[in-house]
Amino acid sequence: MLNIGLYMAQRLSAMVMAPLVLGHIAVMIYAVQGGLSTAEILDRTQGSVWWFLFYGSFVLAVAAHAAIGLRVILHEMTGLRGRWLEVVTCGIGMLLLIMGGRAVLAVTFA
Amino acid sequence: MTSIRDIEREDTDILILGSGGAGLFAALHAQQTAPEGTRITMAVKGLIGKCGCTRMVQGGYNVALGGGDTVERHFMDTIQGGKWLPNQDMAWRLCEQAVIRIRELENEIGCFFDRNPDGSLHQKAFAGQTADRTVHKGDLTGIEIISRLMEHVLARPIRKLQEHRAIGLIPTRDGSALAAVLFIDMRTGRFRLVRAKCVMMGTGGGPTMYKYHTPSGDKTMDGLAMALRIGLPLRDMEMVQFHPTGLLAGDDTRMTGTVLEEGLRGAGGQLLNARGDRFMFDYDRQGERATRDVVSRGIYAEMRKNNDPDQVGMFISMSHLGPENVRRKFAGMVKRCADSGFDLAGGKVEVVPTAHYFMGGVVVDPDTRTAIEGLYVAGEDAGGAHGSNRLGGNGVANSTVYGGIAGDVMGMDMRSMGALRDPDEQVLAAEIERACHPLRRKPGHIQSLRHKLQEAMWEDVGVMRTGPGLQRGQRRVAEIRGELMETGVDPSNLAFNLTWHDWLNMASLTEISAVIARAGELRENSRGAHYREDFPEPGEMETSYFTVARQKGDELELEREDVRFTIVRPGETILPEGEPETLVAAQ
Amino acid sequence: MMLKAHRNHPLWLAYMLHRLSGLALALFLPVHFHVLSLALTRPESLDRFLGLADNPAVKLAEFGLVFLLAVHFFGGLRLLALEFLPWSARQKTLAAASIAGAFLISGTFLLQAV
Amino acid sequence: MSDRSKLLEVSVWRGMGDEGAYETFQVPARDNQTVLDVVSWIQQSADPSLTYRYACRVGMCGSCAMMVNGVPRWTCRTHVKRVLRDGALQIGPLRNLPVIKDLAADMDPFFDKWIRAGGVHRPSRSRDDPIQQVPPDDPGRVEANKGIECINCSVCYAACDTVAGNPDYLGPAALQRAWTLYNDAKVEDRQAVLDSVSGAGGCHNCHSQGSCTRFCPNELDPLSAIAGLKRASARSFFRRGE
Ligand SMILES: Cc1cc2nc3c(=O)[nH]c(=O)nc-3n(C[C@H](O)[C@H](O)[C@H](O)COP(=O)(O)OP(=O)(O)OC[C@H]3O[C@@H](n4cnc5c(N)ncnc54)[C@H](O)[C@@H]3O)c2cc1C
Ligand code: HEM
Ligand code: SF4
Ligand code: F3S
Ligand code: FES
Repeated sequence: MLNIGLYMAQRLSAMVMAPLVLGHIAVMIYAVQGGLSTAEILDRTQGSVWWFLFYGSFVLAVAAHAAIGLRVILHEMTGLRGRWLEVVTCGIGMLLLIMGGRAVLAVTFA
Repeated sequence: MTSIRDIEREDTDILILGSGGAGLFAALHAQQTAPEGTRITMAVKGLIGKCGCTRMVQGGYNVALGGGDTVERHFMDTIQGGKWLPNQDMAWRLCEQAVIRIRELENEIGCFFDRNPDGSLHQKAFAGQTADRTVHKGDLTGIEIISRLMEHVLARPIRKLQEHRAIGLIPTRDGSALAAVLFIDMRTGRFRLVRAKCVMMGTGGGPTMYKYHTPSGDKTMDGLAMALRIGLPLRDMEMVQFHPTGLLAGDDTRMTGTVLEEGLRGAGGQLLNARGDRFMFDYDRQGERATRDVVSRGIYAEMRKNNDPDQVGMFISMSHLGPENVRRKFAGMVKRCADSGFDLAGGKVEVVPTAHYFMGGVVVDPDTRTAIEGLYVAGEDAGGAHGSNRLGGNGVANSTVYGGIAGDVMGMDMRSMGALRDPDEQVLAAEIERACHPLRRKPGHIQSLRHKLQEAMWEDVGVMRTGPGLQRGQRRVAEIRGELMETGVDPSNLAFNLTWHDWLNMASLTEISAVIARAGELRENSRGAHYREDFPEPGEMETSYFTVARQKGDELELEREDVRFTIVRPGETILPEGEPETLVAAQ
Repeated sequence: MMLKAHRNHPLWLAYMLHRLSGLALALFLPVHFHVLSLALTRPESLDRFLGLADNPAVKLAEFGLVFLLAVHFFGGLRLLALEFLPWSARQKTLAAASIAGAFLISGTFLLQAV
Repeated sequence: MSDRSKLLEVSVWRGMGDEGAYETFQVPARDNQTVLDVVSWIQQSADPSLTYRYACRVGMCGSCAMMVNGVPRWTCRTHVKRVLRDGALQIGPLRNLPVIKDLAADMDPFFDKWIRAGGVHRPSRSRDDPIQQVPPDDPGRVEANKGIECINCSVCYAACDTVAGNPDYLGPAALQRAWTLYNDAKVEDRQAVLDSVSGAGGCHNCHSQGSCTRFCPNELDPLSAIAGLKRASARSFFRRGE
């Protein structure tokens, strides 16, 4: 259930996420040394435009990427197609976008 | 049981039987030349493009494309190869049109044949040719040709009746024209009658009544049997080509009889007897590199000398050329042998001559028209182009050239055709009755009858023949036919009932086997593929005759007809003076 | 049922691993986002949650998640390479390497964490 | 000669359409015996109503493919010895295609998709023109040659789980054919080839499961061909600046 448009969106979003995920993991490995606390995390990220852009683009990318990914799995496993498939794809994308957006705001510009 | 009321009826304008090189080209050309709105239907015993022998073509496609080679030279090779028996007008048309057909295949159909380093077509020489003439795609030429043709046919608005077996040609009441063709829709087991203004038959003969044979399993002489039954003349019916090197793997496997390619001998492959000695030089100066008929007879004669029942065939050995080298050069063949459990590269593989091609067929004119209006025949079903021997590479050339011609001619004839004709309901009823015959008899073991027929044909009507042998062969075939008529098929489920079709296959094979044996008896000389031990000489070329067989009522009538040398007479040539005898560099 | 004979080869297994890890990540991510947004509304419960991170069971779950991400990440890179870089026949090696890489990263993470 | 008394335990799918069950037969073992021979023996000597399909019996026509012990194979060139498990065989109709009867599948969907994927030559010349000179080492030609020996046997199609899950998916063989056309210097409109494999069932649905390449009896590599299509279509996606 992928045409070239969706395919490109999924691959491009993956390419965007790749460095971001790497960066995130690196930070986490660094951060978990000595335990995590809200304050520590927030200290680092609060008010930083860079972290906002960093996590913000991740959320955008992942919303597209995962929505398309789940769409494919859903179609292949359940046979869902047509309008409902579009609705569900968009729904998942929106859900991730909203939840992700909230999270990014929380850790940066709350 | 099925009655005449059960049959499904439908109409079309052009009906094509078979999807080999002949059938597929006929469909495409008919579509190009017929008036707008002409309905075209293709009916096949198997799946479109996946059955028949054109798909199995290995060596390649003969066509004179310059570089010293000419249509005249191709023609002369064809006539000489056929030992002056070919219909010269047909042979000429074949050689001439092959040039156009190969361009069509490459440019329009999209085949890609092997190239020389400079990008031009690569051509090689089969035995019996005087120029490097054979265009090929590795040793899988047929796959390339048929896959590409099939795509075009599948993509076009052509009605497809797959797994539809033609069982009877139904003429009009007065018998002057063809009205319809009767089929069994194999998947459902129901009868279907298709009326058409033009019908092209390209069911591809197929000498599968021999113990060892190469053609695909769907080919069982149905077309020739149908033609015989409506009274059409069949010519050259004694001419069965044997390929010298068929795989011998025992009676229990369908691998037995399949071809080990010609190129193996060309490259230096040696034929050995059970003692491990080369023997071909005892039979011919060229040894293993002699033509197919000569090598087949060499192997057959050697087999007869041997009286060890466990050791039937001879051996082909390649290992002296270096197993690695063989593995590289004949990758496909080595792998095929390995899949079947034989080591071609390093060991030796047991071989026998195997029935390969049928030169005989329906008498047609160079426009593929037959004696009955509305019926056209092309490809292996048509007789005449090859005479007593078909050159390697002339088979596909023949089916593609004449299939295309049939398509063009039908397309043009459509313009002057009137309405669809009404079939003779009596003939129709008789054909249905014929097909239902076994359904009312006690089921029996059809495969053992097939084995019996194959033994009889191999022993008595095979590579080397004698008058008494041919007569014995006829008696044996008649006996088997009698047994077949007493053998039934369980009618409880006729949908895709292969055993019913095995019976029908046997019906066609026995009908045609009888004709082959009779024609063989009538030809009292040895030409090309036909070898009479009691008449080993080829006879006068000037007074060459061909055999014609006809069914008249219950009687099979055979006669000899004089060959007409319309283009060149024996001993003469149409090559310009001073042309070298051969352009092929000595090996 | 999953390992029917026609599926029993490295490339198919790599595909299934990629699918399962992607699926799991997609299910986990909303939870992850939710927890983070707690920072906005109730920072103390985020703290409590992060405190749990010292719990071995939670550690293991974390390890699992990072493992999934790493698996999916390398699997994804493998696919991107396969699709966009001129093809090389080293598929299986790449598949194996990606799993190895996944172990490496998540292992490091786990070691760092304890 | 082999031990004539040895028997193979062969269970074979019987039924029409979706309905059916496996039925077991005892088949005499032979030295030279392919899976097709086993099936033929059952039809010829044990149960005359068994249906299957074959034509060439040498791996050229691609009519005889079946599921053998759960794996799609060409049966005419599969020696029993290679696939026998504890003296037993399980033989079923090809997967991912409708069953007509017993072991014969309906291959029409496979060929319909072949055509839908643009699998027909688009000529740039006619029979009146000379044949195009194409050096055999031309890179496009080399690439096209890799897939050209496909016998459309549908083994890859049966092996692919994407085909199973996504009924629109064109499948490995059809896409591989499109790739050979795309690389063929003789093809007129190569962008059209890409367009016909970029829609809802196109090459972008392939998950690189690789079962196609793994099981292709001719050792062809549809996986790479499809990757090639993805690459080419991505390139043209950017070039067209969508
Ligand atoms: C192994 C092998 C290798 C060969 N190699 C070469 C070679 O290298 N060069 C060469 O020139 N020639 C070669 N030949 C010969 C060549 O294949 C034939 O000469 C030619 O292809 C015949 O074409 P055709 O269209 O007449 O028949 P085919 O291609 O045989 O097609 C016959 C068609 O008719 C169908 N049919 C049969 N009966 C019925 C029925 N009752 N109802 C409906 N349909 C029916 C069949 O299913 C099939 O579709 C080879 C033959 C074989 C067997
Ligand atoms: C880190 C960088 C990532 C890369 C490089 C990446 C890469 C890819 C690629 C190439 C695919 C296509 C697989 C296919 O069609 O066979 C894919 C599928 C998928 N991805 Fe990711 N991905 C990444 C991150 C993520 C994340 C974070 C999630 C979860 C939220 C995710 C969820 C999915 C899902 C659900 C699929 C569908 C799997 C399938 O179709 O089988 N991916 N990914
Ligand atoms: S790619 Fe291989 S498996 Fe697929 S149809 Fe072609 S030959 Fe068969
Ligand atoms: S098995 Fe199927 S998913 Fe792609 S790589 Fe082959 S087509
Ligand atoms: S019968 Fe033709 S490929 Fe097996």
